[in-house]
Amino acid sequence: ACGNGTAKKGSTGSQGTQGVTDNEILIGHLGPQTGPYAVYDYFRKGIDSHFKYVNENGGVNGKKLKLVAYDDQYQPSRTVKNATRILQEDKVFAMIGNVCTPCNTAARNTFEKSGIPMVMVSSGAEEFVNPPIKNYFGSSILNYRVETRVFLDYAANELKAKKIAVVYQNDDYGKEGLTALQENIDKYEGATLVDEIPYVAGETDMSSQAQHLDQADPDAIIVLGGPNPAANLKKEMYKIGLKDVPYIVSSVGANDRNQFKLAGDDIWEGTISAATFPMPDVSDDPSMKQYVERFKKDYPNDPIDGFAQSGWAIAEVMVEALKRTEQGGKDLTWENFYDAMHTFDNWDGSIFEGVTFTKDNHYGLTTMILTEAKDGKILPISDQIKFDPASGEITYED
Amino acid sequence: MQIIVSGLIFGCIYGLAALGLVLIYKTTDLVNFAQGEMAMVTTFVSFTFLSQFEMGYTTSFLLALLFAAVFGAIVHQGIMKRLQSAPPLNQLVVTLGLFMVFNGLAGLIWGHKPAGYPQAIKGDSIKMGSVFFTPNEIFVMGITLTLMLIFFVIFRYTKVGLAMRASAQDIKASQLMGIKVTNVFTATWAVGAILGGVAGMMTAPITFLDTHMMFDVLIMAFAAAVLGGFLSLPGAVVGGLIIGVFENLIAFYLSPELKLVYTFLLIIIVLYIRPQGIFGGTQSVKKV
Amino acid sequence: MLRLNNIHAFYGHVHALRGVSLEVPKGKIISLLGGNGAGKSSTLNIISRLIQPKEGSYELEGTSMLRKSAGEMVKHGVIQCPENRRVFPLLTVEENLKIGAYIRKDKNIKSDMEKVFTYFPRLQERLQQKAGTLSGGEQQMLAIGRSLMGKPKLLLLDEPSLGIAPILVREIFKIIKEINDEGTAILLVEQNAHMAMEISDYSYILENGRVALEGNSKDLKDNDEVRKLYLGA
Amino acid sequence: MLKLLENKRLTIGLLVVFMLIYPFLVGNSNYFMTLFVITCIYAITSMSLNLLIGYGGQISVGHAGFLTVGGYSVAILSSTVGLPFFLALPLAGIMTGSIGLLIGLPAVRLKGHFLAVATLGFGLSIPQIVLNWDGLTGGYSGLAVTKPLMFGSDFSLFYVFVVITVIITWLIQNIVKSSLGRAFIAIRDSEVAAQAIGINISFYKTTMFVISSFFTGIAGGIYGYWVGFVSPNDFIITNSFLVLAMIVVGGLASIPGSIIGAVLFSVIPHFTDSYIGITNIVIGIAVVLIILFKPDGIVSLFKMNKQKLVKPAGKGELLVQGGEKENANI
Amino acid sequence: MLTFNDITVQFGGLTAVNSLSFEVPKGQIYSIIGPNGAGKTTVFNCISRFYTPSKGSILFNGEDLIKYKPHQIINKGIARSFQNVELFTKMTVMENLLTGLHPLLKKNIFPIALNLPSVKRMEKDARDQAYEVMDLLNITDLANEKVSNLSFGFQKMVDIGRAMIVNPQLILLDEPVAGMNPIETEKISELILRLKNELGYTVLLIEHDMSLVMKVSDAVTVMNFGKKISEGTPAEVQNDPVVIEAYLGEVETHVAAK
Ligand SMILES: Nc1ncnc2c1ncn2[C@@H]1O[C@H](COP(=O)(O)OP(=O)(O)OP(=O)(O)O)[C@@H](O)[C@H]1O
Ligand SMILES: Nc1ncnc2c1ncn2[C@@H]1O[C@H](COP(=O)(O)OP(=O)(O)OP(=O)(O)O)[C@@H](O)[C@H]1O
Ligand SMILES: CC(C)C[C@H](N)C(=O)O
Ligand SMILES: [Mg+2]
Ligand SMILES: [Mg+2]
Repeated sequence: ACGNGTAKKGSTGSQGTQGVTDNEILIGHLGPQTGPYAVYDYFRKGIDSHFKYVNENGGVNGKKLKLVAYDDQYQPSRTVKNATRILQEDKVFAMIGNVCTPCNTAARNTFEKSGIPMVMVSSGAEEFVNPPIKNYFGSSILNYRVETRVFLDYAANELKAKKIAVVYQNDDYGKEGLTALQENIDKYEGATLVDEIPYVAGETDMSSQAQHLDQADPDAIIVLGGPNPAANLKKEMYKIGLKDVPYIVSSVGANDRNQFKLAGDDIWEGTISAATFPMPDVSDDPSMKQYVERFKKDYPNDPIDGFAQSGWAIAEVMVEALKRTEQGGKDLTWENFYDAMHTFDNWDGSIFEGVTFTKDNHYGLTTMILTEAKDGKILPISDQIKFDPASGEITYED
Repeated sequence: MQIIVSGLIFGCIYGLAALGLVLIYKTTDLVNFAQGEMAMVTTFVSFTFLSQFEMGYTTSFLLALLFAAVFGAIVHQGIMKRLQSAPPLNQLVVTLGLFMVFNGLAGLIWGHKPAGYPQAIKGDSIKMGSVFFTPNEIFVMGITLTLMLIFFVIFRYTKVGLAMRASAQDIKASQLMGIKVTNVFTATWAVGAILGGVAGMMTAPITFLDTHMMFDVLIMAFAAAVLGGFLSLPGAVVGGLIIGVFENLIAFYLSPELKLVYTFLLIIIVLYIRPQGIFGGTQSVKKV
Repeated sequence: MLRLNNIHAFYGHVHALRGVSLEVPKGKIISLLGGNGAGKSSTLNIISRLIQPKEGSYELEGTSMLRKSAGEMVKHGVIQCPENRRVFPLLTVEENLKIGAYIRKDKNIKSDMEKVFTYFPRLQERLQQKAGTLSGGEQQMLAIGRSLMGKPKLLLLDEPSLGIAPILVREIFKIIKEINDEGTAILLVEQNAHMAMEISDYSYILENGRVALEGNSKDLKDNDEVRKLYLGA
Repeated sequence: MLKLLENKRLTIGLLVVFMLIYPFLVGNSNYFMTLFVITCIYAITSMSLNLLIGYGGQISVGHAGFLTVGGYSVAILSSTVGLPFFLALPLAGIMTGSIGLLIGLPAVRLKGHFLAVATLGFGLSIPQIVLNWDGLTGGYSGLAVTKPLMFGSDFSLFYVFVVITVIITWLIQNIVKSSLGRAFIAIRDSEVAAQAIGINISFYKTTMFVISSFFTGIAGGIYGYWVGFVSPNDFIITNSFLVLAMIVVGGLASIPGSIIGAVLFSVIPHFTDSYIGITNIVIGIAVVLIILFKPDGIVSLFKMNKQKLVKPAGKGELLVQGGEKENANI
Repeated sequence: MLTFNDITVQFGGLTAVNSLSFEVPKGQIYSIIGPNGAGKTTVFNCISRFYTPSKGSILFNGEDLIKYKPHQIINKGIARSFQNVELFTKMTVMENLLTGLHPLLKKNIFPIALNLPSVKRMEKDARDQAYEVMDLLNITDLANEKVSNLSFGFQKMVDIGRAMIVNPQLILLDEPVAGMNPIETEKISELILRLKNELGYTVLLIEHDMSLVMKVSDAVTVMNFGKKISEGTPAEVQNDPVVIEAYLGEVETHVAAK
């Protein structure tokens, strides 16, 4: 694609570096800032907030971080345009947390060819982490497949559910999870997927999905969807008397206390989900405390829950990576940056429970916890759960 | 059965929004694509009253409608008035422009985080036979039909209504009748905005309150209005109900992914058979 | 009651009226004649405040009207029956007549409608027909009837006999005389110069947006130029 | 400046020169070339839409749908089928054209808002259909487009697309100036009269849709080839609205107008994108203001507005005294 | 050349044309007169196929027109003008006339898109023809005016011109001089006569202006309530008491008689 042009000029391929001066490092971010998916702009706000914080505390070895961000309104066509721009006009050193799976897919060619470090795209899609791509490092949210497998484990083993129904967003976000379910369901004897119910991204009327669930009469429901549909569906179920089936929701759609407001407190109660870190109110993690007070300062009118936390978290990873790159007087080149990334071994210096990268593990977030919505809070209900890309094993600590 | 009922609810929402569109169209011969965004803004305003100033639902509701009226009037006086006799397409595109502006500003002001919005009437769902109703849903249906009837009567039987219809057909001739066309239009915009506001505040509890909550609703409302004949208020509501129910049936029995496609397929087929819409009486045969 | 003085009007770059001055005294019938594009309709539209003059003065009963809106002119009793009918095609005949009385509050609207029906029985037969589907002449009748519904003090008629059957043309001129006798002043734009001059007291002849000639209708009728150019006798 | 632009040849000449040296002006930056190509794509689309709406009076708010169809056509033809560029691109046009034919058929019976809804439905449905027809379209993840080999670099590809755009502009210009164009306008202004003088309304309405969608399809194809990737959300309903705004703001029933509109709205984001969330506001305000103050679109600025006052079109033979005479008879 | 056989047209309950029959001989100027709402324009609308009669047949050169669509009528050689002018308002006078030539022009898209010389030539000839017509109507100086900017009278002229330009065998004129003063009427009537004498058109004319009808018509049919109430030479119908009673009224006869 545009890669052709890119590779030829501008950046000097994988050897290269750009966007670094003695007192500044340019970091790029692409995502929707307006339009129907603008809620994902909180990733940027989180990043921005942490960069401000770092800069005020001396920056990275004296260099200030500058975030360059463009709005793609969740439209791949715009992303591609902005990708070449941010690469060749702004010449940023690295990208962080680009939102939107289809957009990332569209821009992948450009970025991959350029070799610019891509730190934790905001998409849990398999293609960006497995098989590992040289310059793509993990995702800011749980890998959709891994997460879903954990849910399946939980439903089948903990809840002893036999009849499991899944409601999924019919984009690759939902569909990846669905695939994971279909591939693994047989491993649990007696367990079946009684119904697979899709909905269109942005759907506001979940009543027919609720009806299907009512007819399928499952022991547990797994929802692979965003916040609104998840809340909406549970409301609809509640309305038609489907009140106490275990309700398991993808982390994308559940890690936000706002869900209580959307669905209604008693309705959201009991929802199970997964997370890469405990919610602010129940976390004792120092950097989470940092985040809360700092973000309140930078964005007083914005809620602290939701994607902003992940934004902050990946920014922490970015900063750490930059520091590690420069360790021992090495200078900021992309190659050195890659190496630095590979030194992350379940690093818990960030909000994340743990961040891990190796030459052949580019998942990044392989450590998670399960959560449950209890009286207005979202509480951890498990210890660390680890995923091993090499073996594909999921191991529970306890 | 339950499917049909929930279809009816959305149908009412579409119908409610469609009423505003038809009202403005019948009078000013213009499709107001900013209608939905104006409704969204109104709803946010009411939410501010609710959450910031902790007023009661009814007070916030009424204050918001007051705001809507002023809002609509200002938009007409400030902008649309100057386009009164411009070709409809120009006017339409201007409303598209306003759409973008309102939506963008709302985003800057209120952010993009969806918020829960209270229902007009609280209360758990009641079971009637095999179907569940919430009191709020009954309220929504009620208010839709009431508003429809009110405006139907106004248009059909009052002098003002007559003046409104005349203005839409021939501005100059209407002025020659002594009709203060501009004032009529401004009033219409105010009322249209109010209708939109009501639709908005009825929609928010279902779709949640965010800057895009009205986009799909507006599209469907437009479709509903046209399906109904675009000049007929009952048509707008009936159109809305048909679409709402059909959508749900498709979603349930056929494919939730393609419900939009099938819905518009239905609309196109209906229009192919009845190009003037269901309630659209034969447009005047052009006499030559 | 009405006086225009040196009115200039433009349509874009078309200088349509180039200094029109005319006067309509109370209770008189004034006819405004002239060829195609002379500016007759434009003059009426100036008076109805549908177009704004670039220059010149316009007084009604001594007060300038240049600030007034078209709507207000109707309130002042200045009512135009526009060229080319301009009936509301989607409204029924009855609704068209009702809207003619829009500004009126008084009770005898009904009786006035009856009166219109005595003038044009056809309208009564077609009360519920959409005006757009009426025949040309029927629409013309409706347009005239509609303007009468407004109880004009000054009635501006733009080619009322246009597309009307001969026998009815005479009817219409009778009607004009009749309402004039009831005290309504009339400014009559006509192509049927014969009859226009028959019933009018005073006539103006426009050309290229100017008053080329004016005078008592009787005298003008005998003016050879006029005979040759406008009466075709 | 405007005076200068009134000289058609000169303007066109300047434009062509500009296009040719553009890559060098921007130090053949891939981004600025992309910006330019995107502009070309919108220019073609808005010209096609203007042919339909501005000339033919047939409203469409679903043209993004045609762009998508065009894009996917080249994707499928080039990658899946493996056709060469010079076959795939025209074929994409033809495919889209035939879709246009399908839309045109009901359109023949529908007018105004009723047609608007039909086309709106089309524009909304295409992404959904593409999404769910994964087998062919790769669903959400989209499809890659194999770039034409004969021009390895985007640099030469850029020129190919510029040339194509120029040619299409010329073709459309010829069409609207011809008896065909007049037939379109006739239908717009009075269907009754149009029929009376022998214009087959159904036929020409469908023709309009086919022509319009054909060129739009090519534009979509260009997009696919340039970006090398197509996905369902590339062109959605808001893009249709945007193109509509382009032609009205640029100037209805005007080819230069379409281009001006396209350029304006493709370039605005370049300046606003780095400020969070103002792009749409700016575009919206631009739309409103321009239509308010230039109801006939931006082109009306360039129209040689001969403000000289002509005497009203009328013939006076009446001999009136003195100086009046000469203006009296002309 | 044109024969109406027992045509009936109804709108809902109302019978606009009631089993009407008449025959227009080739090369003649044939007028239809009658009170307002008699059904005259409806007759035209049947010929140009906007309305379809519920009964009867319309023969043109022996061929029934009923089976054709409105846009095919012109190719049969029938053109018309409209009672309340139907022009392409955003076009100039010239463009209106050129559009009138539509049936005669090539419409194959490919030569047009490529603007081949043949197309260029065709356009040029078309313009020349348009100018001839404008000369006939002497409105040449309005060639490039938008018709929406023309006064009603001139618009009517353009409307007639657009019908003439294709050289039809039969031309239908619906109240051509409505809104014209006697002088202009004079001009039009001469024009109509030239159409017949020099260009050999057959003319079917609807008009309320007796001076015109009496002057140019070879034959006249009088309609009332959709029925034929009288028929004959101008002189005959003019003195037919039925016609006087229903349509002319006393004074008019004498005015028209001069
Ligand atoms: N809307 C308009 N735009 C531009 N020019 C116009 C417009 N209306 C009228 N004109 C021009 O103004 C002049 C006067 O027109 P007007 O209609 O007043 O003439 P008129 O005397 O009524 O002619 P007629 O007897 O044919 O109706 C004409 O030259 C006409 O071309
Ligand atoms: N589409 C229609 N719907 C209903 N009635 C109609 C329609 N068209 C015409 N009419 C009626 O049919 C009758 C004949 O109309 P037509 O236009 O033929 O009259 P005309 O002879 O042309 O009258 P004029 O001399 O006034 O033009 C009229 O009474 C008219 O109201
Ligand atoms: C967290 C979000 C960015 C997920 C989004 N729905 C996606 O594209 O996968
Ligand atoms: Mg006039
Ligand atoms: Mg008639």
